[in-house]
Amino acid sequence: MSSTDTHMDPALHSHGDTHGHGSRRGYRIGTVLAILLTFLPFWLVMSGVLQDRQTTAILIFAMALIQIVVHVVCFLHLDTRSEGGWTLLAFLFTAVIVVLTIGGSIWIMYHLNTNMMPMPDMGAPPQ
Amino acid sequence: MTEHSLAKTIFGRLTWESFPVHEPILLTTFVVVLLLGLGIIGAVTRYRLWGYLWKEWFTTVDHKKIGIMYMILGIIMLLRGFADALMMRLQQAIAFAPNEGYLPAHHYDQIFTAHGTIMIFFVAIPLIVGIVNFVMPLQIGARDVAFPFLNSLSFWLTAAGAILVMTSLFVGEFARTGWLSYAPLAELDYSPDTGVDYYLWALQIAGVGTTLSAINMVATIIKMRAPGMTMMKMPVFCWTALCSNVLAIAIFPALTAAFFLLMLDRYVGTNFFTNDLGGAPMMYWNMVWIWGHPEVYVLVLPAFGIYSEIVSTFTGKRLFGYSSMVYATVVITILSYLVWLHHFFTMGAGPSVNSFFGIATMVISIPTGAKIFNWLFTMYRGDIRFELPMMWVVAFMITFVIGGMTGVLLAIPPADFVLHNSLFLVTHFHNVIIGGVVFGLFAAMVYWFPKAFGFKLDPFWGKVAFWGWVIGYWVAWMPLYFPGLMGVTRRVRYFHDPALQPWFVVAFIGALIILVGILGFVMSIVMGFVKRRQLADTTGDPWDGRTLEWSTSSPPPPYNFAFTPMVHDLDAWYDMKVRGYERPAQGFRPIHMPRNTGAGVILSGLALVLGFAMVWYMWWLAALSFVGLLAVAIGHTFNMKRDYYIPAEEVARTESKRLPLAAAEA
Amino acid sequence: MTDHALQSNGEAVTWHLAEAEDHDHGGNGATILGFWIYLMSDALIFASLFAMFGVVSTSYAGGPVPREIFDLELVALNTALLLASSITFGEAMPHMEAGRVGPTRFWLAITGLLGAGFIAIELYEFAHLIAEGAGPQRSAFLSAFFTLVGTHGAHVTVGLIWIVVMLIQLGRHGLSLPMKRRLICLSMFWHFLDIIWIGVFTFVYLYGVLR
Amino acid sequence: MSTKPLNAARLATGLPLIAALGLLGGCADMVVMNPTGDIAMQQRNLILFATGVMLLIIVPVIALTVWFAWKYRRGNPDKVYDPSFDHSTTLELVIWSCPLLIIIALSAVTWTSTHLLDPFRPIERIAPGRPVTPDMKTLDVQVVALDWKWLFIYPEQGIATVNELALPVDVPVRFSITSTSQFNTFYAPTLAGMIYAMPGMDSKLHAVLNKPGESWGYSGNYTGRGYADMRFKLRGMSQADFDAWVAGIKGRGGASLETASYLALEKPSEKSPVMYFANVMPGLFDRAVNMCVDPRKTCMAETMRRDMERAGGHPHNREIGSGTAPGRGSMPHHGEKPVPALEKEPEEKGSGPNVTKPAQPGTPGERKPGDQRNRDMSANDLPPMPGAPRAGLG
Repeated sequence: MSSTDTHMDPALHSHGDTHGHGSRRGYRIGTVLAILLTFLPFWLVMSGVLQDRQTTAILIFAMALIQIVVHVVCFLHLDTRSEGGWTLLAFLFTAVIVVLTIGGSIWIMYHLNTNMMPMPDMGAPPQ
Repeated sequence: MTEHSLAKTIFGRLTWESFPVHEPILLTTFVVVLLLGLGIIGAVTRYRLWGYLWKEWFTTVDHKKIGIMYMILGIIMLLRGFADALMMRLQQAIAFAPNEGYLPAHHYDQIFTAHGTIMIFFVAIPLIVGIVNFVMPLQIGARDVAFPFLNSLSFWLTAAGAILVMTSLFVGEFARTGWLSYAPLAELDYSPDTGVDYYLWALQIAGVGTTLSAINMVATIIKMRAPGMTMMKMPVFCWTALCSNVLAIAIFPALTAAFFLLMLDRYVGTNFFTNDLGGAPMMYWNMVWIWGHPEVYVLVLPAFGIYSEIVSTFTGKRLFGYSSMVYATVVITILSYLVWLHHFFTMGAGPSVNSFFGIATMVISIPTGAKIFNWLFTMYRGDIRFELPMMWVVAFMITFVIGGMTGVLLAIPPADFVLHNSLFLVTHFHNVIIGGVVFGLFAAMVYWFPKAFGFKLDPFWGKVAFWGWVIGYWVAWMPLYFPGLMGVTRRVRYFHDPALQPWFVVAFIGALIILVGILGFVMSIVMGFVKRRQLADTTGDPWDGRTLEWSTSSPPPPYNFAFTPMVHDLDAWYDMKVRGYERPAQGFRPIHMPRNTGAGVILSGLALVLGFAMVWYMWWLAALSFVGLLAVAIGHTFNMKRDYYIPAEEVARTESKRLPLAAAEA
Repeated sequence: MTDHALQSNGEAVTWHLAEAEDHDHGGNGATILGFWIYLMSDALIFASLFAMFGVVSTSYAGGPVPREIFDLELVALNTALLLASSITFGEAMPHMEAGRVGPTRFWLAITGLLGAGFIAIELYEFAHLIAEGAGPQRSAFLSAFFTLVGTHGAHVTVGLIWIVVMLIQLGRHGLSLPMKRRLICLSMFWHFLDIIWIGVFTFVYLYGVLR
Repeated sequence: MSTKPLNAARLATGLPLIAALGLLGGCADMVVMNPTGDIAMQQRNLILFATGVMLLIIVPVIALTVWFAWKYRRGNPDKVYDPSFDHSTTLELVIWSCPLLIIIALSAVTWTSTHLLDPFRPIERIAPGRPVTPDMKTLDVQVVALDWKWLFIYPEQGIATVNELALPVDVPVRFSITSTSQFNTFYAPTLAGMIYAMPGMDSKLHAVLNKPGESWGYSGNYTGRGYADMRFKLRGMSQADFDAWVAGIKGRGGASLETASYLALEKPSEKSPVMYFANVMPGLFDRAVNMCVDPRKTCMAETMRRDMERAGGHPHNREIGSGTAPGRGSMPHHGEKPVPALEKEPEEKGSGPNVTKPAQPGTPGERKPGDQRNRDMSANDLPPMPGAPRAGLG
């Protein structure tokens, strides 16, 4: 990561490339995928085609994750080259922190609640 | 509408009762502050300095001046925070039942809250940010930071937060909830007064400033390094500044969100951290500690960088294990995000959760230990000059390792079950914060002062400051580990066991010795100024430095470097000196610089008014200042004239002024 | 790495760089990166809000549960509007690259209108819920719902103000270099809000109704 | 209690060696170092062990720092100055692995001890070599942290005390701990350390006391005005003495803890004396945990049960999409929540005073949330309570 290239970088030209016509195709693909990945989960939940709620839940979460990646790659033009890889690094770091924040908080709070919250008596779980 | 409710609509809950006319301690303080303030305002007016201050300082976007202003803010707030500390120490030294001391609970509780809040948010953070602001761009050979206007805005937002906290001393009151304002105590149910609102708004405004500043610094380090300075040729201080600021960007959002949700609870009536209606107060603790533990590393990492620079300079050696130092820094950055639960081991999470976070905490001590060894082996086979900065480093190393040890002790959950929330814990974090961060800040101030002002600090008074702080710290704090082992808890206003008194008397004496240290530091600045001709630094390189900031004059010209330096090796300036670098005397070109702007001051002033109005429930004023904020922010984007060129002749003139000086010195 | 070998082969070493006249100092080169980093920190604010929502998402406190109050058809319409606005913004960008002010402003205006529609529907939804007694004070779940969705809405509102300002400034300054830079930042901001919305509609609405 | 002024003066010199000596010597008043309960004893041993292990590296580092600083000072002619010494792979391996080894050792100890000494886990021994046998009866004590006093309920004995906790020695004890308004820490340094007491939560702590004698327990988490006095006397006594103590309270008669007296007791008060209640309403603790001692309030568990029925979930089925895991919920009685700032009428805004004494001392014990008069939650006088001796403190 020599700094010469980034330092001399006249602002927009390198970035312009990633936003330029070269990525038009990626942008079209992204549009189609985004529409599809938005429509599908709504349809799954609203129509209730899948009887099994757990499968539905997993599917909609998976599609949300995929769509986020699609948006980031196709609309935000994140790749290994833009800004010398720093944007990608920042994105990955953020993703890790997001997972830690949400996952860690829920893990901790779940533990605390299970340990100490008075549970309502509901009998045995329906299996 | 009755007259009464008209007054309430205009002034909210601000009444005559809100001013401390009944309170001798506060009234005296108020009079002193008022007299001092009037004196300063009078002097500034008398010598017609308003224009100068506005043009050269308030509206400046120069990273060096902003850095210096951060330092001034931090030192002023240090005096306030330390005054609080003295009052607490005196109270605890005399208050043994049935004597309840001289501070009622209402006052004492405000003092320890203000002490913690101020020391972390308005002393440690501004001082660290100030040092980074001043030194880092010089070290990477840049002309300024990436976003100079943002830098000015960040500083003034921090200052606005500080002013809001100080306002609470004389108008209304400050929070009585401890420095993190834990829910549910900080909820409207139990703290209906202005205190928590002051706390929230001050920290929220300052927090925005800190986040923006961190973004700015990271972009600067990534984008604006001198040609040839690859990441692994970057001075360690810049590495630590990078990691510290990355961490700040990663954690401040959690704090902002936690405070935002608490604000909603108080202003809108939501139920995030309430006891009833499904609120989860534990989540507040969780969120503030997601911020809180990494914050320690935000502060201490740059301090580690400072020690690295100083050790290397004063031993006349390249830093031992540069790359392992860098890796250690990066590892600490990531690990520090994985440990927050250790602040509430005793809340009741299961043993697996507790041991995971406990072990993660201990793992941090591995890279930290490696760092200590690296400094140690930099000293090994060195040629150590015991100037003041180096003395601070040695004092740090001896003090800090003990804090590290007690920290690991607290990271073992079962041990924490007896030590948590006791004086042992309080002593531990003062051990690492004073021994780690504060010593580092003083070392940095002594070390870079000649670069900023062109003369060294007075060495005699500097030594007084050093010994005052070091001896004072050891006397005030090290004994307090023992009351911790006697089961004495923190934040207690008075004690029932008279056998404890000797410990607290000793601690008070220690605090007085630290006071000597603080006064010594102020004196070293005053006497340094008086003797500035004797102590002048004409070379720009008073300590035989190794990094780029020493290659330019002291104080540096507004553009820092007439030519952008090319870097070929780590310790670039040392490399240049070894290889017979000669300063160019001609061929100057016009230099492109950012233009000063008052937008930062105005925006922050409006933010201050907004905060004040919200604290006091003056909704009309809050709405007005909010609209004003938006308008000024948008208006600022219409200003396209943001830069100018320093003509080549002026650069030549500035450079020629220092050349003969340097020549005379050589 | 720390290479020790000094290049002492007698050759002159370049010690400095005389600036090129057009060298753009003062951080222009860092704007995109800086804005990206800002977005990351904003994402973390949302992460905290999501975490809060996750923790209290079933704390109904005797109040309404998601399937009683969420109108998925409305949410679907809203989602469609926001996604469409993202796409229309994408249409504006090639025109910006080519320096065509007129079409850029046109697509930007369309984006703004779609965004305004999104905000209008969200406000309608909020007003409706509050009128039904399902306001943010009712339960922790509703507090978190209003805060998370409302914070996203506030961001979209900021985006709308920004779009208006850009429309005015495009008229004044045309597509100058700073204007292009601002448009790129705005486009990143807008797409970012769409990404947050993916999390919101999946995690809050769909999953809320599902479970 | 034998700290002499001499001790403090010696420590004023701040020698870390004294620290080590103090730790190992176990002065009589270092309760953490000299506990009377088996759990606290194991915690102490852990502290000593970890300190010892860490001193293995801390002492050499301090010694080396002093030595190098002295040896390589500029004024010393007998030193080697080698500016090129800035890297050594062997040395770096050593300096990374030394702390690593220590941390590995400590991690192993941490993992096992954290699981072994988990406060939620019933104890397995009452002292080294004396395992808990099935015929040993566990004593249940329910602890409610009030503002600013500790309420101890002995459900089996049917008695309750305030600010006094009596335990028979060598009997396993199970504490159930909750709080009414603030996060407190139930901290008994001689017994078993601490755990948070939180409203709506039921924390457990298992412990045993091995020696008779008196010591103090505290609230470890700052809770506001009366915090400094929120402590309780921990009295260890033989089983016979304990039975006599219970009988004494029973025999006193009269005072009983029921809804009304509990709600009166719950109001904030400072410097509460020790109080004894000869009768306790059954299920009081459960109602306290569920935040519904006040009969007008819905119990938390009940609210949660209804929520789950409507949301279609079940608390014991944790599969994704299988409904709702229980979230905390309890409805406050109408009017209990403070009016949020933005909804306050001008008259309701009150004043933000700046005085360091309670604003209106004439209104003690008012526990109306958000009330200006309640800014300290203060009440220096406890409401009249049957059977509460006035001079019980200290």
